[in-house]
Amino acid sequence: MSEHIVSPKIYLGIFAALMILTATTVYAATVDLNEHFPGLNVIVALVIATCKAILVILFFMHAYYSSKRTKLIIFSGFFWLAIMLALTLSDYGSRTWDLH
Amino acid sequence: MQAQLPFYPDQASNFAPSVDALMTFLILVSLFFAVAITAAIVFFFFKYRRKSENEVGYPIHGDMRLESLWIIVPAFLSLAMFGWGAVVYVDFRHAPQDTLDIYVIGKQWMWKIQQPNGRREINELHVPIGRDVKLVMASEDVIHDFYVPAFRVKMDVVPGHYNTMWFRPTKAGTYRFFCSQYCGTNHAVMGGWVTVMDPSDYAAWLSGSSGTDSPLVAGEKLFTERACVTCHIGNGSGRAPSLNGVYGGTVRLADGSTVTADDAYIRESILVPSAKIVAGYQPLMPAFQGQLTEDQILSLTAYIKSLQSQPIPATGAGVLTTGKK
Amino acid sequence: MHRTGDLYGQFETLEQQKESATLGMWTFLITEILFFGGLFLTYTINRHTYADVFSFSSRTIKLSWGAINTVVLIGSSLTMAMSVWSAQVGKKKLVTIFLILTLILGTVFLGIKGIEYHDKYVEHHIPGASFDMYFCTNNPGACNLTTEELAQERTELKELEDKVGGPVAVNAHSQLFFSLYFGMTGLHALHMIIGAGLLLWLIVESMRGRFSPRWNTPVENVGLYWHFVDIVWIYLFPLLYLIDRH
Amino acid sequence: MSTSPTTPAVHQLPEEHYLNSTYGLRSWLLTTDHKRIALLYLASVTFFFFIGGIFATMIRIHLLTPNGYLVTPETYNKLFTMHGVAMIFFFLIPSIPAVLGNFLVPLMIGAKDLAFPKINLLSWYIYLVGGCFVLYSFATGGLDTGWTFYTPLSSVYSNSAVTPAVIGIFINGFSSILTGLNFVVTIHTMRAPGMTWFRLPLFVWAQYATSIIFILGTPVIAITLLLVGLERMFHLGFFNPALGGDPILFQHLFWFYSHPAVYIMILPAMGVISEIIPTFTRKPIFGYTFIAASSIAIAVIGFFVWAHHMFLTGESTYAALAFSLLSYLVAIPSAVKVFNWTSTLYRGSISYDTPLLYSLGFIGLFLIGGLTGLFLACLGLDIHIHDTYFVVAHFHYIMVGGAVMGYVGGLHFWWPKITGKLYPEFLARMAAVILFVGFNLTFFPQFILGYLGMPRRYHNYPPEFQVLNVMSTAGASILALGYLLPMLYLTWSMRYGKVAGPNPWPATGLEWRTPSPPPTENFDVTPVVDWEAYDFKNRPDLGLTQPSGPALSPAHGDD
Ligand code: HEA
Ligand code: HEA
Ligand code: HEC
Ligand code: CUA
Ligand SMILES: [Cu+2]
Repeated sequence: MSEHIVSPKIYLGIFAALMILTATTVYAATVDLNEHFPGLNVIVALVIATCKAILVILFFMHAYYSSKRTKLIIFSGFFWLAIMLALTLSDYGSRTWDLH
Repeated sequence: MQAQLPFYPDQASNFAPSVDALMTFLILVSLFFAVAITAAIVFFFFKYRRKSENEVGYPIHGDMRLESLWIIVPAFLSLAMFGWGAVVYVDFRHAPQDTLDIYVIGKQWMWKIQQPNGRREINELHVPIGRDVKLVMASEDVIHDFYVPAFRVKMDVVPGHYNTMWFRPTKAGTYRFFCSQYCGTNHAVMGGWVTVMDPSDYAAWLSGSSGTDSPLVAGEKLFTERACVTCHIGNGSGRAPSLNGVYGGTVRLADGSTVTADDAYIRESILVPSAKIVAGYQPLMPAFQGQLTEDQILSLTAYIKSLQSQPIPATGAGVLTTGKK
Repeated sequence: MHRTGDLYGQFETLEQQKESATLGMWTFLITEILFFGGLFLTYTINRHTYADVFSFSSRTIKLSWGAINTVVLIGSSLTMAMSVWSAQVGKKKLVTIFLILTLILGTVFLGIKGIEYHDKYVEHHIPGASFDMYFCTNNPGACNLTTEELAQERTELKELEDKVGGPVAVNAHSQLFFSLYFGMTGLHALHMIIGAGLLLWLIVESMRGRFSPRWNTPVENVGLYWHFVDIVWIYLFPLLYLIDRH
Repeated sequence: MSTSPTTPAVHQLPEEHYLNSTYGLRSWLLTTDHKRIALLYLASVTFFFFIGGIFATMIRIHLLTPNGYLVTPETYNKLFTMHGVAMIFFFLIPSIPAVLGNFLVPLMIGAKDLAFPKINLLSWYIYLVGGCFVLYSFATGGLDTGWTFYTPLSSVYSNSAVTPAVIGIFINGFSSILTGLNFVVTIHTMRAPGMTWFRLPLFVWAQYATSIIFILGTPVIAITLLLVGLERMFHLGFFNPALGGDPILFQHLFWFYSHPAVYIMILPAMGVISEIIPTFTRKPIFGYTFIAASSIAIAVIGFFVWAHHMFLTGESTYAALAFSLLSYLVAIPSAVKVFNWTSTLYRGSISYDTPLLYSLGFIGLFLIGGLTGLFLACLGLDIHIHDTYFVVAHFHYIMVGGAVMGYVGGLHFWWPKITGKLYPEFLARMAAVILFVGFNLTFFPQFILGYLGMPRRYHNYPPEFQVLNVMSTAGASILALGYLLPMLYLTWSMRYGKVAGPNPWPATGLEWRTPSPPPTENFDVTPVVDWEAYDFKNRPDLGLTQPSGPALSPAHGDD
């Protein structure tokens, strides 16, 4: 079986990136970004978390080197999560919209 | 709409004919498919029955034209059902202006109803023919549901939320109403009678009422007792927006969005003011959550609603349009 | 089904077996995504409704512990990844060492979590009958807070009361936050504990020299699981600790 | 009418097969053989069907008179709740997947077992543990929340044994998840040489689609019910408005699983029908790819429609519009299946064997159930019929008339494979007809009751509804008889039935290419597949000749 072996160098690089991102997110939380744009603090925090998650999935979990099928499965997990969040929030978000 | 089948209950509101017509349409579409498919099955079943033990059927693998046909035709029929259903539903969810507002509170296992002049009823509801009636509904415990089959209307009554529904009675008589959301032991007996009366009879009935304060009067009292007046000054000179003409209008919020000031908005503004801050004002208002009963909130809302008719000096920066038409 | 060497009877080849195991693990992990997803949805809706209380409650958790734990957990992911690598290249000793390191870091994480839970216990922030957001401000000295911190908390509480409608509401809604906090971190910790159990098993097997370049599926699959648990934390950290630190 | 062979071949049971290869209780309780696990499931789901059926019988007896004389209101509420819980979570959801799916998926794709046999056994044990919790809750105070567990009724106000019940369903969820996981992996990696995706039997496609829902939906109900349990035990407020929570959020989470779950119940039955119809018409199924693709489409789109159960909770009007439109979208693939099955009958060589009778019954009843689903998805109409007996009739038509019919039909179809014995054909046909008649008499009046305005979950009702209720109860007694019969003669046939031989119908699937009952390892040699699914024409091994009828014009020929 042609199995891809990821070298420790890459692992260390990813680890470093994750550390930097962690520091960034802690720092970003202490700055008031909401005054520039409402909700920006949350958005930044979530974008950073997502970057970290993607790095972990792609490299620590080898998704980058896996078959299309595995990628599809991973994708569908997050896609279904998105369905659940988006459709439910769409109800909450549009309750007060005007009907005229 | 005359389309009445024997199993259609009395039609006593503006929604009854539209819902029944919709029903008739769906029955026809369904009959078409049910009959066509059943007939085909029965016909093939006898026509192609196995004649000799070792016989095989004729190998047909499919047909693109047929497949597209039976995707497209149901798709179009679906759209028709959806569209028609949507029209009725949107009408139902969107009450007209100038309704007769009746307050309904559900609790395990009874309905408390209060007429606009304060007359209270339990498990009974009196309404005049021809008036647009809006029920403003709250629950004190679990989810209930107010259902009048003869009107073809129902709506859940959800604790912590404000649901409203409206209808226009069209036929005098008494009709059953039910609680149609399962709410515990006596769910099945949590019902009563709706009496539809001529407007004059209704007026007479109302005036024979007991002496309790109408929600409006009670609300006005509360507005003073709870010191709402100290901030909400009628001419808008206070720290808070004037509430004159707010109800039913469009309010601009601090974050730039707009909302319609309906019952739910007023309720929220009182309970959790910080949820939606009116543009141009500070979030000063104390929250009243846990300090007002559902009854009191209904009364306050009724009072705020009545402020429509007063002169509108609204300098309230948030007020875009008023509910007054 | 009997087993020949590393090959279970229902499979034809080792390759097929490995493919199945990996696929199975990933499939399991996406069920986990949706499992936590239900909690995330509950969190999102409530945080939106009670933004102020949530940000206040979030500030009563110690940021430093959360940040340290993030580093610890990501570190353990690194050592886990390294042990997979060691198995793949056949360094049997290293496999064991890295597995032990991972276990240690995991335990440190859980230990810190324990300290945090204990703090919350002392502060009466555990949802239930004795929950009281005002405990620390009403009982100076009972909590591990400086006078300035207490004063700060007092003013913040005062502001909050005006916004949301008094102490009853503050308590109710912050209890919601802490219910979610304990629900989410508790479930995460439970996953960590299961992961630690799996690591123990791997360490024993690996000391027996079971994992080779030819066959190391268990290491790899436990690795996938461990990284997944890491990812959950990567989201929990900003959502619970970093709501409003400015 | 009978099509039994003129010169019946004399068959003998194989010397050693999965049933007799090992003996003793241990060999069953610790088995990892998917076929034996399927039988363990068969016994346990039948048990729960019994329990649910007894509750149903009591419901119907109670409703004979407007004021109900059998039980107190409280007990009545417990009856329908426990009926729903037992039937849905412990009977219908596991029924076809865990019994027939478990038995057949490896056989159909030519594998020796599922990919993870031990996990398969584990799922059964998890199911048992979950079942015990639920039985415990039934026995100690019962459960009166409705199977939907709406908050805050379930989390605060109910005095019944909600906590053990939600824990039981929570645990049971993992059984579903593991079964789904096992199927997905098995279907991906364990197919025999030559068994390409588009040669898979449609039953396998249906199981695959079902597994998607198992995997992606079940975790959400698990966490939701866990939260309800926690809320109850520790007085938390996730869904309790008095503590700031939101009851509507519970409904979103609940239906995010429970709507797709209805497709868990119907898709496998559709798979069964797609096997039976080609076999008893002896021709390839009409529109193979469309049927396969529609299974996947139903599984996926089925996740987008859940809030059609919430049109009248005060959900946003816009959301209601979207969810209604999407509900219609999911009806299209179901329609595709119905049309394709019907077309398969055209120019077939149709025999009147029991499984086909069940299948045709399935189509008719599913059709009515599905079409009335369109009434409910219609926003304007749902205002009136939501939470009335119209809904009750809708879902019984689909779940009892559809899914259970499919399950019983499938049991008959594969009974010779499972036990090696034939069931008594005449009795079986009778039972099918009794079921069909009894079923319609029970549930058709409920549509009318619903439109007349009788709300569901009512232990008493206005007197004007009595006639229809009596009809329904009468039908239910016929229905009970219809279920009793198969239980009796199937059990009888295990011992006294005629020996079936490897392929009694004959059918084309791989499962019929191994002895009945199959050996523990399923196949003596790994099969190699070089034919298309349901290809009777090119299968000399089946011993069938060409039709003697006139040849068709080329326009209709094999494409
Ligand atoms: C196996 C179970 C199952 C299945 C498969 C379905 C299938 C469908 N269901 Fe049903 N449903 C339930 C079980 C099921 N349901 C249950 C248990 C409840 C009640 C839960 C509770 O509250 O306790 C319920 C409730 C329910 C509601 C909520 C009612 C209410 O409470 O107010 C709605 C509303 O949209 C709905 C719609 C549908 C639709 C559109 C389909 C569609 O998938 C049907 C598709 C099939 C067809 C349409 C037939 C074939 C089509 C043709 C022959 C062609 C013609 C077609 C067109 C013109 C489009 N169902
Ligand atoms: C798979 C699911 C399933 C199945 C198979 C059934 C089967 C049946 N159901 Fe049920 N039903 C539900 C799922 C199901 N139901 C659900 C989800 C609800 C909603 C619950 C809620 O509101 O929360 C419901 C609710 C429900 C109601 C509405 C209660 C109410 O709202 O007040 C009624 C009323 O008639 C009913 C009747 C029946 C009947 C007569 C059968 C019959 O088909 C059963 C026939 C079977 C047997 C009788 C057992 C087998 C027979 C024998 C072993 C023979 C010997 C026995 C005797 C002689 C008694 N069901
Ligand atoms: C301390 C001052 C204060 C008191 C007391 C007060 N309010 Fe307010 N209220 C405000 C301010 C400031 C706003 C505008 C900012 C906002 O939306 O919160 C407001 C907004 C509102 C709104 C929304 C108005 C709009 O234009 O959309 C309503 C409704 C309302 N208050 C009702 C009440 C009621 C009822 C009471 C008494 C029970 C009350 N208020 C008591 C200060 C107050
Ligand atoms: Cu109130 Cu049902
Ligand atoms: Cu549904």
